[in-house]
This record gives sequence, structure tokens and C-alpha cells, in this order.
Amino acid sequence: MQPKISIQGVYYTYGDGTEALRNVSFDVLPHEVFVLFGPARSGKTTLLRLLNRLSDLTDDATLRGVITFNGASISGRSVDVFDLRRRISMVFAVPTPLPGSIRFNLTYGLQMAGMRDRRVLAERVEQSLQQAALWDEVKDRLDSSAMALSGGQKQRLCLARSLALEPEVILLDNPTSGLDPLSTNMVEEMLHDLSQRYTIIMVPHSVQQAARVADRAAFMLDGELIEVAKGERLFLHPQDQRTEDYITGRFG
Amino acid sequence: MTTAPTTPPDSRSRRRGEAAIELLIWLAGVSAIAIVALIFFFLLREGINTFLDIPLRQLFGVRWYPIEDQFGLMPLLVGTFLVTIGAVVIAVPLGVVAAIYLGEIAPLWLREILKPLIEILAGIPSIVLGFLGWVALAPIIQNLGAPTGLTAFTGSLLLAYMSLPTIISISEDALYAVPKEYRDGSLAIGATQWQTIWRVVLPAARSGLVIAVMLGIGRVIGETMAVLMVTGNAANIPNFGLSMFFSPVRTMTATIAAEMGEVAQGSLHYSVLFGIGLILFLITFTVNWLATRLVGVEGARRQRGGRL
Amino acid sequence: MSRQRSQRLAVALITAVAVLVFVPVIAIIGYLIVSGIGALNWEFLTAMPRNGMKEGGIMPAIVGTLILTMGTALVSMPVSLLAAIYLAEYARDNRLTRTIRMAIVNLAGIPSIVYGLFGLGAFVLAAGFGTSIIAGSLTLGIMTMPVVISTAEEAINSVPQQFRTVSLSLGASKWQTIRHQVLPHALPGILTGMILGLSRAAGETAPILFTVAAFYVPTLPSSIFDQTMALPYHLYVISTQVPGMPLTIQYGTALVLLLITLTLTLLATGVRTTMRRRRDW
Amino acid sequence: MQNKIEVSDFSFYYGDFQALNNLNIPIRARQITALIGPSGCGKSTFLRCLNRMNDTIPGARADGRVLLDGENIYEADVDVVTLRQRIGMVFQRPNPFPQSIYDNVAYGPRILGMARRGSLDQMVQESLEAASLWGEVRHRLKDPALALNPGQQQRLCIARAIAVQPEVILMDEPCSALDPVATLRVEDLMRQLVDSYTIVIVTHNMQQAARASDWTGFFWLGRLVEFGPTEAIFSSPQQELTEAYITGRRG
Repeated sequence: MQPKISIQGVYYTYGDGTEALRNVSFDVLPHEVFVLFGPARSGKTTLLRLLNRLSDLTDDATLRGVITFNGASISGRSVDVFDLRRRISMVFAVPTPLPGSIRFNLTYGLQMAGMRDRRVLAERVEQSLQQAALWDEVKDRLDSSAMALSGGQKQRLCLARSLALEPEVILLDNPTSGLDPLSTNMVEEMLHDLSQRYTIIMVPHSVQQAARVADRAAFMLDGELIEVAKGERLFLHPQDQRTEDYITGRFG
Repeated sequence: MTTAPTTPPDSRSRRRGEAAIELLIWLAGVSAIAIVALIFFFLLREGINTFLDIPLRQLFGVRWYPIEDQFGLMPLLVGTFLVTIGAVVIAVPLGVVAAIYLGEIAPLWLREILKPLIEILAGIPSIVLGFLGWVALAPIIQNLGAPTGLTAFTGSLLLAYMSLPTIISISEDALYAVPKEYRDGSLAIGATQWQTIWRVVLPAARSGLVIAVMLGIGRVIGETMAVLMVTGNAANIPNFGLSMFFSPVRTMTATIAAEMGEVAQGSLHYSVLFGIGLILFLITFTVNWLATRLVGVEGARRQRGGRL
Repeated sequence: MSRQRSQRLAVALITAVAVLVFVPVIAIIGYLIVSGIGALNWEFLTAMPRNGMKEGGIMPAIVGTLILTMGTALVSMPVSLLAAIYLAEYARDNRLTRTIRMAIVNLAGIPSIVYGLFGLGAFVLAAGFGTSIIAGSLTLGIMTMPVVISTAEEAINSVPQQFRTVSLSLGASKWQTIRHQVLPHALPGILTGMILGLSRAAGETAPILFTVAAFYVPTLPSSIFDQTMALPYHLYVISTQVPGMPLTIQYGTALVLLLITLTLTLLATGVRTTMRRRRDW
Repeated sequence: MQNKIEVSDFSFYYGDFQALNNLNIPIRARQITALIGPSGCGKSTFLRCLNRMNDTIPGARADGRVLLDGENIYEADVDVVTLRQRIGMVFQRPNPFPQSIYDNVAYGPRILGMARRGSLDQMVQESLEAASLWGEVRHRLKDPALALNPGQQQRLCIARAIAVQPEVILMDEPCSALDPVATLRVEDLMRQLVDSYTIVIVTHNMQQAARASDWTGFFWLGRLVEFGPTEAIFSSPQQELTEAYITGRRG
């Protein structure tokens, strides 16, 4: 099977010389929930932002190595980075609706891509809200401010906003960090269904969460990839001592 | 090996309109440099003869009699210096302390009233303040015993209030920029509010306060109309002593404003007035350079933003 | 002295100084209003000056100031806004950017009379516009640029970074992001800076002395290459250059000028507070 | 067992918003009391009520009593400045002053006029020792405090608080900005300090509360849902809400 995303020998260095990523290589397969976990500042979020080139926003950083998406490099000059970001969409740690109505949030990306057809837009709004299990809660107030939603609703709106683009890959950067347990459960339960249609790469909130949702998982430490394996195997029988220390350590 | 480009390379090819807009944006950004260069160029072009035709010894002499082609700048420099010193001595303590009052002591509701008041003061045209100095303040000063009401001190007093908005708003920004954590840390140990201000807040805000003072000075040196109206316009050097401040003087800016209307274009007098402008331009440069040395260009720019 | 007593003393002294700062401001405004209000009537605002300006109104000066303010806006606003966008969104931390910033800081510090000299040398003489509305507007416009650029850039920077990140992550281009996510939210701040810049331009005298201002012209300007009267210069003229000028006309002129600039200042702060209150982030 | 602080019928308001609702909490002397609950539940607000740091917030109002050694700290004639000296505080983010390490610790004794020059060195050393930082900084006391790493900065702030010889130390999520190793050191330090001080700590980290405290109170929407010995709270919570929170948050 061709990997959806392949990362080969990636080094990522900031202008001041700090190495955020060192020789990271792994593949992400279609329709799996792939979890990147590890302690703070181990490079997970940095890696995630490389995949849809939000890393372009960082001045003076250098990328070495190859990242491919459907077999083609994402770094070349000929790559349409805006199209790439629509196909590899991202949900952030802090729920960040754009100021404006719920509908505005959901149609923004499509409109920027030149989609004008109102019927299609309306369809996508409903579809994506359904998929993010938010439709019933907001269907009567699509034109009210997205800022008025609760934290959990905001995050599901952000997820729906990504889904509305019909991406191939969804990047989830610790999406439940600000959520209460109930909303966290909702998001976690959604993941499996979503992976039927999309490929999901997620930075989890905790090791426990990683273990609950991962098809496959990778443990990162200080910018290096320590170990990749099927979720069950990695969490029950880690091969590397450092992985085991982290999983069983006092700090979850 | 590839490097991540910061500007998405495809944006240009994909959207021509955007490329045009981005070019305009770039041009507008660069225009700031062009304008400074142009200002310098025109001042130099019209004023260069000052420095070519007049011996330096004479240029910095004590006699300013344009009718006799005597262009000694010393009286104007002294006048500017006196007015500036006076204004700074009045404005700096008032401004910094008022900022402390606003930032640390005034209750919220009062702050909401006083801060617009500062913007209002900043919004009063200098000609209006000059007019008030001329019709209302000068007679008061004269009644206090000065031979005339139109003195360096009158100018200083007006300029002090004119520079207060600059000094207060920048000082206040500097105080505001001191993290609340420092105040909490001090109060939590049992320090009084005054101890906290004096020992933690003011030292932490030091560089910002210095900028406030320097830019206040810059504002004072550059002011024209008010000083033209109230300092008496006497281009001579008063006798040394405290009474200097209560003598009529004339500043560099006022000289340009008063005499440019009457000179023949291309005459030496005309050049000298531009030469004075060039000197003022260079003073500005120096003040800003010093300020930038202290807080970096970012800081200086932010502080300038507070200036209205 | 006990700590509590030094605290009380310090607060008392600081408050006293604050009184010294703020009371004169109120006094100045109050005094001008009381002294000038008597002169304000319909004729004063709408009639031409008569009898060596000692009678009649100040209409041409008011109109001149309004024209110059609009001219300033046309010159300064588009360039300033674009420059602010450049600095906030495009400029990287390099030598060019630092030079631009340094240039803006310097522009802000250049004395207004020096702008007047520059306007004389560049627009009146070199460009051949003569003493004219266009020369004055260009001079005032350039003079207001640094204030407008700084406030606009600050307004743009105050738009939370995550809105940009989100917009880009949804596939919007950089300019689309600026156009749809940044500028709308920065608008109150940008407007505030623009109006404040105009309020400053409306009250300036030194830059228009040699570039546009006329001592007295009996007609309104008919083209941008005409001279015009303007309130600040008119106030200067009637208070220092014309002997025997009635005080009420002087106070009235000062009050009208003050009202124009203060209206703009208050408008600016009004825009800022109402639009700030309306935003929900 | 003696109560150092006794909170009774205490409510607190920001303007019209009631942030704390009728709290009754005993704080035992020379023990560690941990306050847990979701963010926004009022635990930090409550902590800042104990040394009246909330007085600096405009529009804030307190109702009810907080007894420190039997005396209500919200009486009109209480000197807040002296109160804050008796009840020290350590904040969420390390907040050393932008001064030297030495000056940071000496700050309190100096402003309170507690030490002549000779004994000041002594006090600084003792405080740094008590905060188990002395060994790391003894040769660089004149270095700027901001050059220390976050964990050291936080222990410096603890030393600064100790230097004025308080009776109670309030800690507002003191480890939230620290890495695991630094967190452990601060927790060890708390266990040492509790021999001489009464400690109240607010934390969002349940393991930390379980590891480090003797008593635990669970806050929810400005109310105290449950209070008791830490072991009991974590092993057999009486309230459903507490249990849901402790087990539900799993992370």
C-alpha cells in the first residue's frame, strides 16, 4: 500500500541553530489514526505544521529531508501550497473559530478557493456539521456568532470547518487540551468513524488518550523519533527503554 | 536538500492581481526610505551654500543680522537651548509623575476621564496654544515682574504642556509594560504600593522612561509656532544667569518661520534658513539614533506610535 | 518615617502633581470657549472677511482647512495603509526592514517647519506647483504618514495571530488572509490613526506657511493649483500681523480651529471605543 | 489538630459576578492543603482572597470571614501590607524581579526594615538554603535572576517569599510552567517546608495533589464540593461530581 504521507530523513533547524527535528522518518498509511506522542517540546507540533507547510510562517528555519504526500514531494517550488493546505487540513490545540458566524467559518475555506455555488456551500455546511456531531446543536443558529459557542462546540466547529474542505488528511494538534471530559469523549469517539474517510494524524493530550485512539503510534523525544508501532504493541510492549519510561512514568 | 521558502512561490503565478497588490505594498513600505532621502536631498540642495559660503567661525558667531549678511547662529542655538532646557525641567517631572498617577494610583473611573483629556491636550493645535500664550499668559508673566511677558520661560511653559502628552503616554506605556507579576510579587511580600512603584516598577520601566524624556525633548526642539509667538523674537544672547530664562530669545524654528516669507529665493539668507532646517533634521536623527541605541528600533517605533 | 506614612505622603504628592497637569488642560479649553463663544454666529462662519479682516467672517479659512484636510487624507491614507501592511505582514527581520522602520521613526521626529522647507523646495519650486493646495496637501500628507503607519501597523499586529494561521490552514492565500481576516478586524485601529493624523494636519501651521497658505484671498480656490487661506495661519496672521484686530474675532477663530481638531480627535477615540466594544474576540 | 486559617461563609464577587459561593474551609497548620478543580472554578480566586491580593482588582468585593489565628483578615482595620507579609505567595509563572538573585531574596527584608547589612547576607543564605537553591547559586548571587532556568526561578520566588518569614505560603499552580524534573524538586521542597510553614496549593494536576498534599478540596463553579484528607478524596470520594472529575479527566 502506498503511504499517504511519507517522511524521510527530516531535519528541521531554526535560525538560532536549535534542531527541532533530527532525522525523523516514518510513513502514515491511508485511513489510519496515527498518533504522535511524547513530552512537551519533543517536536510533535513542529512536525505536524511541516506537513501542511504552516511551517512556512516561521522565518529562517531550514528543512532537510523529504516529505511526500501521495508520493509527491510537498516542498518543491511547483507545489500549490494553498491547495495542499486544503487537502491536509489542521485543527489546533486552542479552539479558534474565526470571528463571524458559524456559517462563515464553515464556508470560509471554500470561498477562498473560489467556490461560489450557494447550493454546494449549504450542502457542505450541513454535511460537515453532521460529521462533527454538531448539526443538531447549531442547525437553528448558523448565522449567529461562532464565538458564543462553548469550548467543546467551538472545537467541533473547527473540526467541521476542516471537514468542509473535504480534505484527505486531518492534522489534529492536541485538539482536546482545553475541553471538558464529556467533549473529549465526543471527539475521541468521532475519530474512528472519521478514519473511514480520512487519514488522521494526531498529537494527543496524554499517553492514555494516545492509547485509546491510536491505530499506530510514534513516540518522540527531543526532536527524535524513538519508536513507531501498532498502538497496542507500542503501549503494551514498548521496545525502547525511553518509551517505556515515558509510558509508565509518573508524568502522564 | 531543500529549504522552506517563506513566500509561497506559487502565489505569484497563480494570482496576478495579488502579485500586483503585493508589489504596491512593497513600494509603499520602501517609500518611507525614499521620503527621508528626498527630504535630506532638498534640504541639502537649497541649504548647502550656508556651509560653503560662510566661514565656520562666522557661522557659529554671535551676531545674527541678516540685513548685513551676518549669519551667526549662536543666538538661535542659545535661544533653542534655553527654551528646551526650561521646558524639559518643567515637563519631565510633571509628565512622569502624571503617568505614575494614571497607571498606578488613579481609580479606574478617573483614568477613563483623564486619558481622553491627554488626547485632547495633544489635539490642541500649537498655534492655538501660542495664541493663548500671546494674549493670556504673557501678560501674567509680565505682571510677575519680568520686563516683558515674551520670554524664554513663557515659551518653555507652553512647550512643556505641549510635550506632556508625548511624555505621559510613552511613560505610561513603559509603566504598563512592566509585568503585573512584578507588582504581585512585591505586594505579596508585604511591600506598600509606593515601595513597589519605587523599587520595582520604576527601575523595570527605566529605558522606556528615558525614551519618553528624549522624545519629549525632540518635540520641544521641533516646535515652531508657539515659540514664534511668545518668546519675544530677539535674536541675541541674554546675559548669563538665571534671568536668561526671563529674557526674550529666538529659536531656530521660529527664525525659519519668521524670515522665510521675506527672503529672495536663491539668496544667501534663503540658503541659511534651509541650512538651519538641515541642522534641525540632523538633531532629529541624532535623538532618534540615541533612542534606538537604547531600546532598539522596534521599541523606538512602538514608543513613537504613542505620539499623536 | 513609617512605611505606611511614606505611602500616604507619596500618594498625596503624586496626586498633587497630577492636578497640576490636568487642571490647566481643562482651564485652557474652558477659557477659550468662554472667550470665543460670543464671536460664533452664522455670519462669522459663512461670510468673507471685510474691512481688512476686522469684520465679517472667516469662511474662506474654514473651507481652506477642510480642503487641505481632505487633500492630506488623499495623499497620506493609501500609502500609509499599504506601508503598514507591508511592515506588519510582509517585512522580515532584515536590513531593509530595519532601515524602513528607522526612516519612519525619523519622519515622526522631523520638526514640522522642516516639512515646510521640504515642501517649499520639492513641491513649490522643484515640481513647479507653486504655492498651491496640491503642494500643501502633499507636504501635510507626508508629514502625517508616520503617525498613520504606526497606528495602523499596531492595529494590524493586534489582530490575533491564530486568525491568520487558521485562515492559511484552510487554504486561503496570504493576500486573501490579509483582506478577509486581518484588515476587517484592524479597521477600528486603522481609522483611529487616520483621523488622529488628520486632526494633527488640520491644526498645523508651519508646514503650510510657505507651501499653500495665503494671507488674504478674496475668493475661494477654484483649482488645486490655487492658494488658499487656512485657519491656523489665519489665526497667526490676525493675532500678530494685523494691528487693531478685535479680540473677539481672534478668540472666535481660535475656538473654531480648536473645535475642528477636537471633533476629529474625539471622533477618533469614539470610533476606537465603540468598535472595540463591538468585537467579540 | 489546629486550624491556621478558618474560612467561614465566605463569598466573593467581581462586580455582579459571584466568583465564590459561601465557602467553609479549615486550613490545618503545618500541613499541605491542595485545591483542585477545572479551570475557572474559583480555586485561584480563593487563594488570592487568603492574602487579599484580590484587593488590587477594581470592583471586587468579599463577604464573610477568613480567620487567621482566630482574627478576621477582612476587618476594616486590618493592615493588608502586614497581612501579606504573614501570608506569602508563589505564583503560577515564576516572577523574579529583573534584578540580581541576591536582591530578589533581600527585597522583602529590605523593604520591611528587617535586617541590617551584616545579617542580610545571612538571611539571604538561609532563605536560599530553605528553598534548596543555595548550592546552585551560591557563587553567582550577583547574576540576574532572569538568567536562571524556570525551575530555579520558581525556587527563587519561594526563597523570596520565605525571606520575610511568613507563617503561611500560598502556591498558585506553582509547577504549571515547569518541566517534570523541576516539578518534582518543587514538590520535594514543599514536603520539607511544611515542617515550618502552612502551605496551600492550587493545582490542576491531580497526580500532584495526590502525591504532595495532606488535605484536598474540590472546587466546582465557585463552590467547595468536597473537602477531606487527600487519601480519602482520591480513594473514596463522597460526591459524584468529585469522582467524575478525578476519574473522568484520566489525563
